[in-house]
Amino acid sequence: MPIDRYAYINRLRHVHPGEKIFFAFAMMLLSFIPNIYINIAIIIIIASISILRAGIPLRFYLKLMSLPLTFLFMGIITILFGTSNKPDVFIIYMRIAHIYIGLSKKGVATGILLFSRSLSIVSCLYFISLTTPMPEFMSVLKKMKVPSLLLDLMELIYRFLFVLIETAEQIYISQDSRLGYISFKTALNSLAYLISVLFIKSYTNAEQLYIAMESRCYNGDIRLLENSYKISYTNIAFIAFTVFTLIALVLWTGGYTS
Amino acid sequence: MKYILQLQDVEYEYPDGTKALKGVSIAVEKGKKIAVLGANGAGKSTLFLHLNGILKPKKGKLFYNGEEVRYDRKSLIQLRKKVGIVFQNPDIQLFAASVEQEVSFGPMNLNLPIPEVKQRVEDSLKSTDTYLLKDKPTHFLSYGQKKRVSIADVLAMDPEIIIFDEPTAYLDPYHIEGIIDIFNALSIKGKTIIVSTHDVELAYSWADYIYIMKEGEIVSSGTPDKVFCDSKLLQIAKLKKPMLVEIYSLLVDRGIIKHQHPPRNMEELRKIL
Amino acid sequence: MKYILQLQDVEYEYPDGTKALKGVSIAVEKGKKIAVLGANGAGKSTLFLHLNGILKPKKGKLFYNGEEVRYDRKSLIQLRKKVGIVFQNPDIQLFAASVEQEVSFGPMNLNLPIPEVKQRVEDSLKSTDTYLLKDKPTHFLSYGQKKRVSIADVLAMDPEIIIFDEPTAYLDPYHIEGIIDIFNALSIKGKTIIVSTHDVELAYSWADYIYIMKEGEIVSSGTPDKVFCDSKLLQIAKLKKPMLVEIYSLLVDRGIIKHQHPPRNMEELRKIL
Amino acid sequence: MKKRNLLIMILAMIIFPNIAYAMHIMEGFLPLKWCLIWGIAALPFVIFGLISIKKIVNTDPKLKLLLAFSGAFTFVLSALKLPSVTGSCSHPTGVGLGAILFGPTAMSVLGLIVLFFQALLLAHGGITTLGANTFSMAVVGPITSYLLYRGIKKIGGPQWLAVFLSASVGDLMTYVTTSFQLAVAFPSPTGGVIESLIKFMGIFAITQVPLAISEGLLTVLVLNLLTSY
Repeated sequence: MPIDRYAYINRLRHVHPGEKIFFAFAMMLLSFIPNIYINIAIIIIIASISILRAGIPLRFYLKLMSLPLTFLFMGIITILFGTSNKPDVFIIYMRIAHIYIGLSKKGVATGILLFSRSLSIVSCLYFISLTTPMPEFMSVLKKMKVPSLLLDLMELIYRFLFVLIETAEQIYISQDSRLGYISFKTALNSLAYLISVLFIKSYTNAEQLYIAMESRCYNGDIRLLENSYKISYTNIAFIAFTVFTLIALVLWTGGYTS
Repeated sequence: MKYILQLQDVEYEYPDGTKALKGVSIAVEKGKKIAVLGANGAGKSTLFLHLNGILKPKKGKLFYNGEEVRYDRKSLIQLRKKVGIVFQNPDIQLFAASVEQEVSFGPMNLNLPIPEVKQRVEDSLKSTDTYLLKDKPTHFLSYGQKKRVSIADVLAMDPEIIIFDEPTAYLDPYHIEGIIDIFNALSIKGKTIIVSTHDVELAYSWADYIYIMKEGEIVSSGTPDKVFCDSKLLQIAKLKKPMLVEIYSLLVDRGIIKHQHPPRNMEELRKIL
Repeated sequence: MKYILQLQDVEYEYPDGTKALKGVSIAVEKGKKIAVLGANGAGKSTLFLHLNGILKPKKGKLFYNGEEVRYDRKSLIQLRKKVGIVFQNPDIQLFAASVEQEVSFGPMNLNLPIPEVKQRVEDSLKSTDTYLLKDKPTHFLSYGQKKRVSIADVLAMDPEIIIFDEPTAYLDPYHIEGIIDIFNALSIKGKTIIVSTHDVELAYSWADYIYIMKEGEIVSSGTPDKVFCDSKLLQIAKLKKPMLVEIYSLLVDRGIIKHQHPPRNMEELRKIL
Repeated sequence: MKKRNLLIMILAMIIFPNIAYAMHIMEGFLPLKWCLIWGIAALPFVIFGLISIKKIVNTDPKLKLLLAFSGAFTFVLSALKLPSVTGSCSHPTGVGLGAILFGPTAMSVLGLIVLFFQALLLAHGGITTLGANTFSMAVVGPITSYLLYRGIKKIGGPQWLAVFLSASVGDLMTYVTTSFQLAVAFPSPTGGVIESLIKFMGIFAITQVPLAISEGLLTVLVLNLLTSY
């Protein structure tokens, strides 16, 4: 999983995870202000920090940004078009029997705003996932008093999914080399085998791991060393400055515009 | 000379950008016993996945019987019929509930008529000495039995070339001998066998031709006695000298025997002593 | 004589009724290097799970430092502090996301103060040569690295006895040497080490004392030169004679050297030749 | 006619590879109000799930590892390539299989975690839409699947039918829920929520109906195999 890799090798890796997450969430919240300028500003700010400061390759970043585009286009197309019995709500329309179908004026307004907001919040999500390794995200959640059972499960699932992905890959390769995926029928059959083996493997792995943990005096609670980070006042000042500038931008461009 | 399988200057990069193969060329003669040696992570498995088209080289070419493989659906199916891989961990290769079902997976995918499938399953179970396990559930088998069934899996597809990825890993000496017997029987039938291993003793005593890999490159190749005399090379590739070669050189040094050919196995040593 | 760990006539049956251990007795002296040899499925892993109380014998007793283990919560924790097991497959032992956290699990369970935990984690990472991997996520490591981290896992609990289940499986000669170096360093510190393996060469050259298992029983035990001279026994247990012993007997047979002690390694052979 | 076919093919090629995870509402798509509403709607189910998991975990700490592996299993399941009857590839949701194997209570918690990881590691779904996605994929879907499975078994229906319907209808309900979530957030300015719902259901039906059929078939096969081991 390339996103996970970048989380560990990017240049902002050693910045306090709380600062990174707070920054991203502040930007997410600001993105909800229905103002296209603030969204564009946030997309640019986050992209430049991710690419220039964190060192995420431009090509990969663009590829990532293009991932949700299909959903976005399908969703927005659905919103743009509508039906009505009066033609004046439309920019362009056609008439079928008594109903007009067309591109609605309000739909276009919502669509543009939605497009910029989605991309702006998506960049905030990518900022977290590209710069903050998952265990550090979880340590922040721990400080925020997320129930420890939930966190334990998250921690374990995070590790196990790599083990299972590797197993699934190996099974897939071995089936593929015995021509298990040459037709729809064989593919469905092979995949069913793969999934059932994976399920049984998950079960036996859990049993064996429990034995291994028991030998290290496991008693039901998982307690591990935590990394400690220093808070950087420069970063906090930067976050505050960005937030105020963006709010000023909203006020200056006049609040609700699209 | 005509080669049955050939890789030409193959380069491969994993999606994360690490170079796994850096211009590898090999040429395999029909019916030979080939060993590919190298430390963990030298690229042996990646190399093997190229030989039946599971991975497509970023650069370079693959030839089967002198014909370039084109990587379309049809030619891939043809290739995989001819080149079978027995994977390292039988626990991952075996997935069906019973041994018979398991071995029938390949031939069934080939869409062969049922009687032919049955015949093939029977033959390959017999030749791996697992026929009596036919109706057993796979997860009841011992590790050594699983290993043999995983070989039957591939034999049932009747390939020309059979590739074994670390076939002796984690097996006890008794089961290792059983596996080598299977190799030899296949070899007599004219099959080409390619084995990856870090067991230098095995490679030395068994193979006709050896490739040594290191960090995605082939750093040496040749007959066993040639390859294993180069101490420096072995050290670079993180391998050991076979004990027989070491003892042989010691005996030559001490003047106990005369320099001729290093013995391939205990029998040969017995003869020259 | 005082033994640090002792099993007396231990019998064990799996829930499905198969007898895994049939009256096994072993007695381990402090500071020794012990190898337990046997074919796949001989019962080595089941034996090990008895040594730190994960499995409770159906019959028979376990003694630590001469005291019988009572299998209540408190004495089990005491026992597991003293007897650590490094499991065969590191992927099943490692569960935490980062190396440092992974190794801290044991000491944290012992309720040690944080600075002490940190110290122990650091020490055990250093002594397994994985200190530089400290901040790496577990899923980035190579197999050999995972293996070493799984050893650090157990060292961090500072046990008296460390048990290794098939520590060399799937590793290349270079990594095997690294693991043996770790064994030796621990041995020098006075730790008792118990290793299961089917690698007769390793057992022969490394161990002080050897147990040979077959189908849930200990069929032989003794010093390496004693155990490995009994060809019949080795055959029954599906094991091989170490090559050095074979060559030594050949040399004695041919009158090239006089019978004394079979050499444990190439160095010793060099000396007697 | 030919031109139109080509157009559909191109459209399909653009849409299918990424639409695989279609039923995750993307990050940022919902207005803040609806993010909160769906988050609050999903919360009681997650809390109930956590409480009941906590009870069983306290009786046996091994169950925690078993649950975690089940969660990882669900994640990996959703990353596999599922061949679809239309010839394109998609991903199974695992909603039906998970509900039958682990029960809907565990699935509400595991589903939440899996969706969280999908958002952060695979960039599918999002954090602001986590509540909405949890509600449709970890609450409505599994509960539907589970009730259908139990119901059909109870009235004596055959196992394969119970599994097939439970998995495919579970999938369909997820997609209907998502369409509903989108429709109430974006009512058509001209035709209201109902028109919006029809539009969203219509456009996502292209991918979701074949997917539901494939997943139903696959789940039948998997459960057959699991019972034969």
